[in-house]
Amino acid sequence: MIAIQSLSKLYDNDCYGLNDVSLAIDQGEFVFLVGPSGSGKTTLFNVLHGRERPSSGRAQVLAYELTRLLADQLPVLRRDVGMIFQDYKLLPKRTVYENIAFVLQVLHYKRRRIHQLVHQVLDLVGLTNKAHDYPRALSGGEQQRICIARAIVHQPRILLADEPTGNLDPDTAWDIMQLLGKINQRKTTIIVATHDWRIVNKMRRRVVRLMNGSVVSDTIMGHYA
Amino acid sequence: MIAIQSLSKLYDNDCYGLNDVSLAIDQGEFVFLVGPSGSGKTTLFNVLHGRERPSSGRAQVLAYELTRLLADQLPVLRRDVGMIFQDYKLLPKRTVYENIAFVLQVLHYKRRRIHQLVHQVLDLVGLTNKAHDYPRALSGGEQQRICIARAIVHQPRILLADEPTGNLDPDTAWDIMQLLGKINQRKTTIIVATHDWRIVNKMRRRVVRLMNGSVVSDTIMGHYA
Amino acid sequence: MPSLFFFIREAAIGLRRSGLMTVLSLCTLAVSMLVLGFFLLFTVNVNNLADFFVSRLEIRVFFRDDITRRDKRDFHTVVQGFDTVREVEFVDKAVAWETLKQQYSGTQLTRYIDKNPLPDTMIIRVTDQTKIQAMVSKLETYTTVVDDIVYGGYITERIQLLSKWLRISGWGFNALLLLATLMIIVNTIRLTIMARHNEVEIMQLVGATRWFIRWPFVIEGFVLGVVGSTVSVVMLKFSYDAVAKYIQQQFPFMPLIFNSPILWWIYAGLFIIGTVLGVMGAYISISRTLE
Amino acid sequence: MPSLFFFIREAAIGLRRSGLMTVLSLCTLAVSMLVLGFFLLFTVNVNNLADFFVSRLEIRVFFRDDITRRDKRDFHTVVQGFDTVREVEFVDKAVAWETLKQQYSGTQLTRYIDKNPLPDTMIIRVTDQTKIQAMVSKLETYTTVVDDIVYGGYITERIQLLSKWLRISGWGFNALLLLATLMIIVNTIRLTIMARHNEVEIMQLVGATRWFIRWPFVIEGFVLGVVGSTVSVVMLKFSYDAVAKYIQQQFPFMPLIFNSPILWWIYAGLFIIGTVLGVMGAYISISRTLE
Ligand SMILES: Nc1ncnc2c1ncn2[C@@H]1O[C@H](COP(=O)(O)OP(=O)(O)OP(=O)(O)O)[C@@H](O)[C@H]1O
Ligand SMILES: Nc1ncnc2c1ncn2[C@@H]1O[C@H](COP(=O)(O)OP(=O)(O)OP(=O)(O)O)[C@@H](O)[C@H]1O
Ligand SMILES: [Mg+2]
Ligand SMILES: [Mg+2]
Repeated sequence: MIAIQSLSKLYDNDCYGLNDVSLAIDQGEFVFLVGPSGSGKTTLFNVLHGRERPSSGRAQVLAYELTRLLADQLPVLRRDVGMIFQDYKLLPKRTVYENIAFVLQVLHYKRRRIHQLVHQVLDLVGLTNKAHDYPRALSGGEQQRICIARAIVHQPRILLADEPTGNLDPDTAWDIMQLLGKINQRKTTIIVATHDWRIVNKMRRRVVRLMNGSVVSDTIMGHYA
Repeated sequence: MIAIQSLSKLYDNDCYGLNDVSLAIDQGEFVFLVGPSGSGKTTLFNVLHGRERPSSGRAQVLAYELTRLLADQLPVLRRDVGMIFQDYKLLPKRTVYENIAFVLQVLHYKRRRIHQLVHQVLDLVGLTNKAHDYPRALSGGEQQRICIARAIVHQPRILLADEPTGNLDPDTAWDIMQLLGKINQRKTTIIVATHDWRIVNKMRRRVVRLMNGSVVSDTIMGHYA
Repeated sequence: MPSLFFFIREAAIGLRRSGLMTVLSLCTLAVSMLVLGFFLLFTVNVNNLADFFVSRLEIRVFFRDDITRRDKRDFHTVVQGFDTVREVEFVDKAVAWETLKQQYSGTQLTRYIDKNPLPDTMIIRVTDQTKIQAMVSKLETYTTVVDDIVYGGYITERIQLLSKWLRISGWGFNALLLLATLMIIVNTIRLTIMARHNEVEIMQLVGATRWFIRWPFVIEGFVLGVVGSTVSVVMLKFSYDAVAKYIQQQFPFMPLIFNSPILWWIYAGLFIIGTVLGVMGAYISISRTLE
Repeated sequence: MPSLFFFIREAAIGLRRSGLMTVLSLCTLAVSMLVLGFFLLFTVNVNNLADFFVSRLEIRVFFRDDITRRDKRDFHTVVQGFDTVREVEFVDKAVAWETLKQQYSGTQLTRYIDKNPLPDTMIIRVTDQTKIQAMVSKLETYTTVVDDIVYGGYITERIQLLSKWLRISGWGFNALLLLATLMIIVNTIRLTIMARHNEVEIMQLVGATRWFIRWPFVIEGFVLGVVGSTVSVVMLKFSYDAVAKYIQQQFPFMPLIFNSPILWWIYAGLFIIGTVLGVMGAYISISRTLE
C-alpha cells in the first residue's frame, strides 16, 4: 500500500525535512504519526501526496512510484489519497457546500449524487447549517471540520490527516477520531499526524514517532509519552 | 482594564457570534477562555482587537470605548493589545525576522534595538535558526511560534492568545504556556482561548466558558471538564 | 465527463465572486480595444481623404451652359488628340448632382439648394502630371465651350507624398497599437489570474486535472473578451457615427466613410481580436500558473 | 518617525518580492505610455505637415538666370502694382540654398549636389486665394524675367480643410488616448495592489497606521511610474529618431520635426504623466484597500 525506503527530503535552505525514513504501511491500517513541531510529519504527508518530490530514496503509494511520477498521474493519485491539510486550504470564494462538492465534480459525479453525498458528510461533521457560508465566516474548528469532510466525501483509499483536531474541543475531537475509526473499518488506510496524546493513548493503534526528520520508534498499539 | 457589558455580535448571515456577554478583566489577570468549536472565542477576541464592531452592548479596553472607536485610534489600540491569531496571519513575502521586526518598526524603534529584541524573542520560542526563512518554509508549529513571538515582542499591555498551542507538541505547548505565565508576571493581562484541557487544569487560573456565544461559567482557579 | 454547461457555470461563479477584479480587467480590455478601434477608423478615414485628394489631381473642364451636344463632341475629339491624355470622362450635370446628393445625404446640403447648381463636366486624367499646365493653357483657348478649368498643378507630387506617408505611418502605428493592445490585455488577464493562484493550487491538491481547472478560466477569458470587445465596439460605433455626422455637417465636402463595408470589417475585426485575446490571455496565464 | 529611507527600502522589498507582478505592471505602463507618446509625435508631425502645405499656398516666381538686378527691381514694381497682393518676399538663391541645406542637414541631400541648383525666387502671397489664377496668367507674360511660376490653385481650400480636420481629430484622439492611458495604468496598479490586500490587512492588524502602510506602496507606484515612463521615453526617442531619419531619407522634402523643443516637451510631459499616474494610481488603490 505505502512503501517508503530510505526516503530523504532536503529543502532548498539546506534543512532536512525528512532524513532516511523507511516505513511500510498495509492496506486498512490506522497509524498515528507523532513527534515534536518541525519533526517532518507534514513533509512526509506532502511527499505521499505528491506535493514535494523526495530528494533521495523511494516511495511507493498504491500503484504509483512517487520518485518518477508523471504530471498526468498526479491528479489521479490525489483522488485515491485524500488529505486533511494542517492549514485547511479551503477555496475562499466558494461556499462550504461548493468546497466539498468540488472534489466530487472533479470525479464527474452526477449532480444529484453530489448533493446527497455532501449533505451526508456535512451531517457527519455537524455543520449542515453552515453549508452556504463562505470559509471566512467559519470559526477555526468549523473550517477544520469542513476540511475533514472534503477529504472523506469521496472515500479515498488512503486518508492522510495532518493535525485534524488541533482546533477542536476535546468532545468534537473525540467524535472526529471515532469517525476516522469508522472509515478505517471500511478498509481505508488512515495516517493521522497529531499532538493529542490523550487521543493516541485512548485509541491504542500503531504509533510512528518522528524526530528531526527520522523515525525514532514504531510501535503497534503504542502510546504517546 | 477590560469591561464588557451585554455585548452581542450578530453576523450578516443572522448568526450570533456573541450573545449578551458581560465580563470584567483586571490588569494583570490570566484568563482561559474555553468552549466548544464555534462558541464565540475568536469573535470575542476580534471585538476586543477592533476587527469586528459589536452589534450592541459596550466594550471598554484600556482607555478605548470600542463601540465608538475612531479610525485613527485603531492602530494605537492594537499596539497595546497584542494578538496571537488562530490562523497565524504572517506576511508571506517577509522573512520570519522581518515579520517580527515589522511590529517594532511600526512603533518607530531604532534599528539596533529591533535587532536585539527580535533575536531575544526568537530565542525564547526556539527558532533563532529560522530567522531568515519565509513563513511558507515553516512547519505549522513553527509558524504558530513565530506568531507568538510577534505578539509579545513589543510587550503589549494586553495579550490575546487564540489557540496558541493548537499545533504544538505537548512539551513545546507547555513551554509556551510557561512563557505566557512569565509575561503575565510583568503585569501583562493575558487571555488565552484554548481547547487544551490538560494545560488549563495544570495552570489553575480563572476560566471563562463560552457556549453558543454566551458565558456559561466563570470560575477562579477553574478547570476544564 | 462534465458538460460544457458545468464549466460555464463555474466560470460565471469565478467572474461574479472576483467582482472588482473582473470589472477592472473588463474596463482595461474595453478601453484598449476602444483606442485601437478609434485609431483604425481614423486611419481609414485619413487614407480615404488622401485618396480623395490624389484622385482629384486631374483637369476638370466645366462647360458653358449655352453649348450644344455637338460642341461637346467636337471638344472631346480635340482633347483625345493630345498625346498625354490617359482617360477622358464625361459627367452629365444631372448625374453629378444625383451623386452629390447621395454622397451627402446625411447633411443639410440638399435642403437649401433645390436647383442643380452643377455644370456638365469633363474630367481629364493625364499620363504625365508635369504636362498638366501646358494642356490647361491650350484648353483655355476654347472659350466658346469652356467656362472654367480647375487642376492641381505643382502640389500634385506633394499630395501624393503626403498620402503615402500618412498611409505608411498610419498602418505602422496601427500595428504598434495592436501589439500594445495585445500586451495590455494579456497582462491584465494575467494579473487577474495570478491573484487567484492560491485557488488554483488548492484545486490541484484535491485532484483536479489541468483541463478541469483550465476550462473555467479559459471561459472566463472568453467572456471577458466578448463582453469587453462588445462594449468597445458598441461605444465605437455610436461615437464614430456621432462624430462623423458632426464633422460632415461642419465640412460638407469632407469625404468621410459612412455605411461602408470597411466599417463593418473593422467592427467585426475588433470583436474577434478582443475575443481571441481574452481566450489566449487566459489560456497562457492559467497554463503558466498550473506549472 | 521612520526615515524616508526606511520607506524606500520597504518599497524596494515589495517590488522585488512581487517579482512577476512588478514586471507585468511595468510592461503595461511602459506600453501604454509608448502608444501615447507615438501618437503625440505622430500628431505634431501631421500638424506640422499640414502647416507646411497651407503656408505653401502662394505664388512662387522663379527668375531666369540671365537677368539683372534692375530687371528684378522693375518686376517687383509691377507685382506691387496688383491690388490683390498682400506680401512680396524676395529670396536670394544663395540664401535659399543655405536654408535648404540646414533644414535637411540630416540627409544625403548635400552630399550629391554641390552646386546651388536653386534660382532666385519671388514669393507672392495674395489677399484672395481665388484671384491667384488671374494673377499667374498676367505674370506669365513677363517671359524675359520669369522662368517658371508655380502655385496652389483650387486645392487651397481643400488643404486648409484637411489641415483643420487633422488637427481637430488628432488632438481629440490624443485626449482620448491620454484618458485611456490613465485608466489602464491606474487599473493595472490597482490590480497589483489588490492582489496584496491580505498583506495590507495583516499590517493593519499589528497596529500599523494608514500612512505607515501607504508610504511604501506610494513609493512603489512612484518607482513603477518613473521606471515605466523612462523606459517608454527612451524607446520612443530612439525609435522616433530612427524612423524619422528613414522617412527623411526616403522623402527628403518631407518636413519632419527634428531637434525641435516640442520633442523635448513631449518627452518631459510623458515622463511627468507616467510618474504622476504611478503615484496617483498607487495612492488611490492603497487608500481603497485600507478602507
Ligand atoms: N518549503 C520548505 N522549505 C524549507 N524548509 C521547510 C519547508 N517546509 C518545511 N520545512 C522545514 O522542514 C522541517 C519539517 O517541517 P514539517 O512541516 O514537516 O514539520 P511538522 O512535523 O509537520 O511540524 P508541525 O507539527 O509543527 O506541523 C521544519 O524544520 C521546517 O522548517
Ligand atoms: N465573519 C463571520 N460571518 C458570519 N459568521 C461568522 C463569522 N465569523 C464567525 N462566525 C460564526 O460565529 C460563530 C462563532 O465563531 P468563532 O470563530 O468566534 O468561534 P470559536 O469559539 O473561535 O471557535 P473555534 O474554537 O472553532 O475557533 C461560529 O458559528 C461561526 O460560524
Ligand atoms: Mg505540520
Ligand atoms: Mg476560533
